[in-house]
Amino acid sequence: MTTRVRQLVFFLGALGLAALVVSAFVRLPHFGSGFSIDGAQLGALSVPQRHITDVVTAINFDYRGVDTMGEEFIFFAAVAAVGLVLRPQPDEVVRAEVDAASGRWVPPTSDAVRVLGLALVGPTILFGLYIVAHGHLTPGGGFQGGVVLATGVLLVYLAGEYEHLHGLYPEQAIKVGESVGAAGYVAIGLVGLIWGTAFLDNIGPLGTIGRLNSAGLVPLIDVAVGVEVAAGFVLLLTAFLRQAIVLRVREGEQ
Amino acid sequence: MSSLAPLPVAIPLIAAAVLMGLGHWVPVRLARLFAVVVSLSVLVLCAVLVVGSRHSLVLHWFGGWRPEAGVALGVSFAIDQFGAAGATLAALIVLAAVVTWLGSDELDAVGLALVMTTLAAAVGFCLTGDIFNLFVFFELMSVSVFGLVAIDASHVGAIRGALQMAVSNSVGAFFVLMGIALLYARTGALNLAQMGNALTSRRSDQLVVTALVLIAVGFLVKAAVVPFHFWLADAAGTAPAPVAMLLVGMVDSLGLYAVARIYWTVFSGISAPHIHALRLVLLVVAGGTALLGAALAWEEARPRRRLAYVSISHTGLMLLGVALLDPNGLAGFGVYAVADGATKAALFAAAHGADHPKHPRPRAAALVLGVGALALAGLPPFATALGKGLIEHGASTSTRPVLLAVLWFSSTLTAAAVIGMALEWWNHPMEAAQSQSRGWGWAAVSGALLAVVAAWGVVPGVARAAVRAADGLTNRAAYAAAVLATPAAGTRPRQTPTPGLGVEPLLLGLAAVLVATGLAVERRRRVSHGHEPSAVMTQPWTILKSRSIGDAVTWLTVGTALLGAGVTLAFR
Amino acid sequence: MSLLSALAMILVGAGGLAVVTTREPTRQALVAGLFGILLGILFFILQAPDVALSEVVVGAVALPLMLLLTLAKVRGGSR
Amino acid sequence: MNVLPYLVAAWLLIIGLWGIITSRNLVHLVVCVSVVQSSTYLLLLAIGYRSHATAPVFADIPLGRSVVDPVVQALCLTDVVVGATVTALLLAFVLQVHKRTGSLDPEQLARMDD
Repeated sequence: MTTRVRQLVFFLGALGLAALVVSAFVRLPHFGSGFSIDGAQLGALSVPQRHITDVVTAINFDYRGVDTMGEEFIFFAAVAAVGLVLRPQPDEVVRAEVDAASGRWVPPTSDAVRVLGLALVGPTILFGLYIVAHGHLTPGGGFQGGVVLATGVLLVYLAGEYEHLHGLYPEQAIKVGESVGAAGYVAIGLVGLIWGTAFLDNIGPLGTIGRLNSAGLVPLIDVAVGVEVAAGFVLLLTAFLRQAIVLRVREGEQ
Repeated sequence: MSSLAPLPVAIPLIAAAVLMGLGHWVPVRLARLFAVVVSLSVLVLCAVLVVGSRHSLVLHWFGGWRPEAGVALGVSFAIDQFGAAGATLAALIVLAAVVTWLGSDELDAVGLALVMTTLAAAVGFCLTGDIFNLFVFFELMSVSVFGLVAIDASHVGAIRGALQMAVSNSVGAFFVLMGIALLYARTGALNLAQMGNALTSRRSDQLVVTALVLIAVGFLVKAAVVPFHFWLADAAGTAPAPVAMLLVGMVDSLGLYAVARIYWTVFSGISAPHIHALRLVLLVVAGGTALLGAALAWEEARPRRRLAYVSISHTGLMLLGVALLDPNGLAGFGVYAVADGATKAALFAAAHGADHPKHPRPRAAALVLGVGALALAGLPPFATALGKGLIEHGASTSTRPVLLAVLWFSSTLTAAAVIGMALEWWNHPMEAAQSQSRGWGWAAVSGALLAVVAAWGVVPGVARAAVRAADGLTNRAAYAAAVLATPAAGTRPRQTPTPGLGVEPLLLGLAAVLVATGLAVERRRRVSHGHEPSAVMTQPWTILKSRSIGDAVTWLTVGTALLGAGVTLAFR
Repeated sequence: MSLLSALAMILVGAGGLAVVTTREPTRQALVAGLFGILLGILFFILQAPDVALSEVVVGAVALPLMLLLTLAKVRGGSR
Repeated sequence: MNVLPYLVAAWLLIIGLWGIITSRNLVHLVVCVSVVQSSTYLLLLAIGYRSHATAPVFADIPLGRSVVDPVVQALCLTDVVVGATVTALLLAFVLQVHKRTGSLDPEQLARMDD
């Protein structure tokens, strides 16, 4: 369809869709009354039953643990797919890595950036580990901590050149890390199936509320997810970095 | 049996992680063997679940969180025969795709890991009893298949097909999630049985209608029903043939299964008074898809895209079974989905064989297409005839003639399109394939698939088992009582009589094959004499064959608005 | 419905419009980052700290970075 | 006034879709897909919100304190993760399409043969 016709057709369709959606929204319970059977019960149960004070993490990793297992494998499959699509093609040549912006001279990274970058790497990694470890006590968890850890790794690229990043973090080792994290989640589930009553059964010692080693297997799941997400995001971003900086289609090929 | 339930999902997920982790060090041949073994074991496990769920639901509450007083906190697998059969179909098609793919070299360990996550997602999708868990497996299957469609990154058509598919399916997934949010706000639950109980005890209003429409549209986009079909023509037309086997053999029938599962477990109680009008709306969508798909298939020239339009048309035929909202129709859908899925997968395996880079064998592929066309036309002994017969018996006396006409006309036109391709390939100039022994993987697979479809048509008792499974799925109260372990108040199991299928399917099948062959031969004669089809014929189709993402999303919006209007009127 | 949450919601609506109407991708990457932060603030106001943290981490850090790297590859004219 | 969050969710849905169909740059289109997704975040969290209730974290508040519905937050968290991964995948496809065709315009792409 031509763009003019399409916009008209879309306008009519969007009117119908908006009417359909808004007519349902006005019948939703009063905003602020958010009372639901599941929500209220889980809010009161997760602390006594599982010694988890962050109820959202309790739901994510214990009550509805298999949803989060699926979610982690969605992330795993997306990283594998991006790796497949952005892998170096036979007609691409690895060019000497230079942050070339066509047409103007690019200054090397200044010392201030280099020092601050390196100085930030330590605290960022520590902060990421904190968020992963305290997932079941305070807001945060495997996914959020994993992304912070991945950004910690990328500070190395900001502070230096792409080669340093490539040297420090060999791709195969990171792939193994991501797979161990993903397989770890399923393995913890199988432990629950074999020794407990059902898949993902939290059979670990619950410990005392508020302590780091409380809530049975949930901290282990947090660590597995943190490892997988940190490694996955590093793979994701290095795939994009490699495409943006290093790979060029050999001229005269097309 | 209950502790067996999570294994067909857990095993492929661990296999995916192992393949991804060790892929660098393990030779590709070993990785492929490992994938075949895992697919086979999942197939066996699903078959065991089919047998295990004959008499009662196989229930598995994850984390040990059993429901109390009708409130389910945890997530459950609630496996009935219908779901287990769907999982078995998925495992069969994935196994066939992996074996077909053994010949070519584009499939490395990472690609196999994506195939494993697709398998795990498809099995979990069929077995789960929780609506958000269904959405998570839906998304996992989508992301894995997006990656597989674009596995050959140098083929720009495949990348564009993957992009088109990713945008359409993602917007469909957002609609499903909005529907789930509305249902959660109304019922406060995410377990299918508990939501059904909560909804049935109240009056229906616009919120229920919008939730039903949004969730149905999301899964109809996944099933590639007209007007949400644009992505399948691109993706199946350009992806490697084994990936197209997954798309047409498994992905679209699972979309329809999800519509049936959610309707019967959640919405059937509240929409019982409006069932006749609702049936009409769904039949219009199904009939439209079957007829338009068949016309597009007849008109399309390129082989892969023609097979994709054949698949869209047959998805419409399957949706006819679901749209009847009746145990017989649903049993017909079950039998037809397995038989038709296997047939279409065999056709794409043949397409893989015809233009195989190293060992092209157009003649052998033409034979497979010929046999496949017989199955598409619904000729007994193929199980597709059994499926159509059951669907036909599901229709009430008033709608039966129209339904019969749509069923017959679509199968004939699609069979004619496939026979036309077979004739083309048969007269293809024979280049000598390099070596006689290599490259017969696809032939073994398509032969085996067609044999399964034929054998399944003659095994006695398939119809009775299918109708009993459909009775189980359509009996909402019994399902809810079994899942939530609440006393079953007066839920006597219904015994829909199995329709006796006389000689009628044989006559219809023969007529379809004869007419289809006539059409194909006639067209081939006119084309070889230089008669180009008149321009006026091809003009309207260009709108329905658009490859632009903007058009697809526009039709998605318009389709949702129209379906919303239809269902709103039905509930008036 | 406190004034603060109403204001945050209107800002998010305006942010969405801004992201969609900024046709030039490089500028859109920055507006998308801002939109991610606005969403994070709104989630914080709606008492959802976990979701706010992951939205800020994803929407304001990972997404703009990937966008800018894609644009660096695409804009460079080099293929 | 209490229907404002739901109206904003519907607003984000419609302008996101409008952005997709009028986009002439694939990178712009991918960001519009994430705008459509943000409407689902807002809908989910607005459903679970309780006035005068605090975040569902009992690390520093007594057990009896009324809290916001945690289940929708778990669903929204999964949705944010899915959104991030699908956007990364779409950007990878866009980058590869540009590498092979040299163009980012979805309309020009649609006219290109396989």
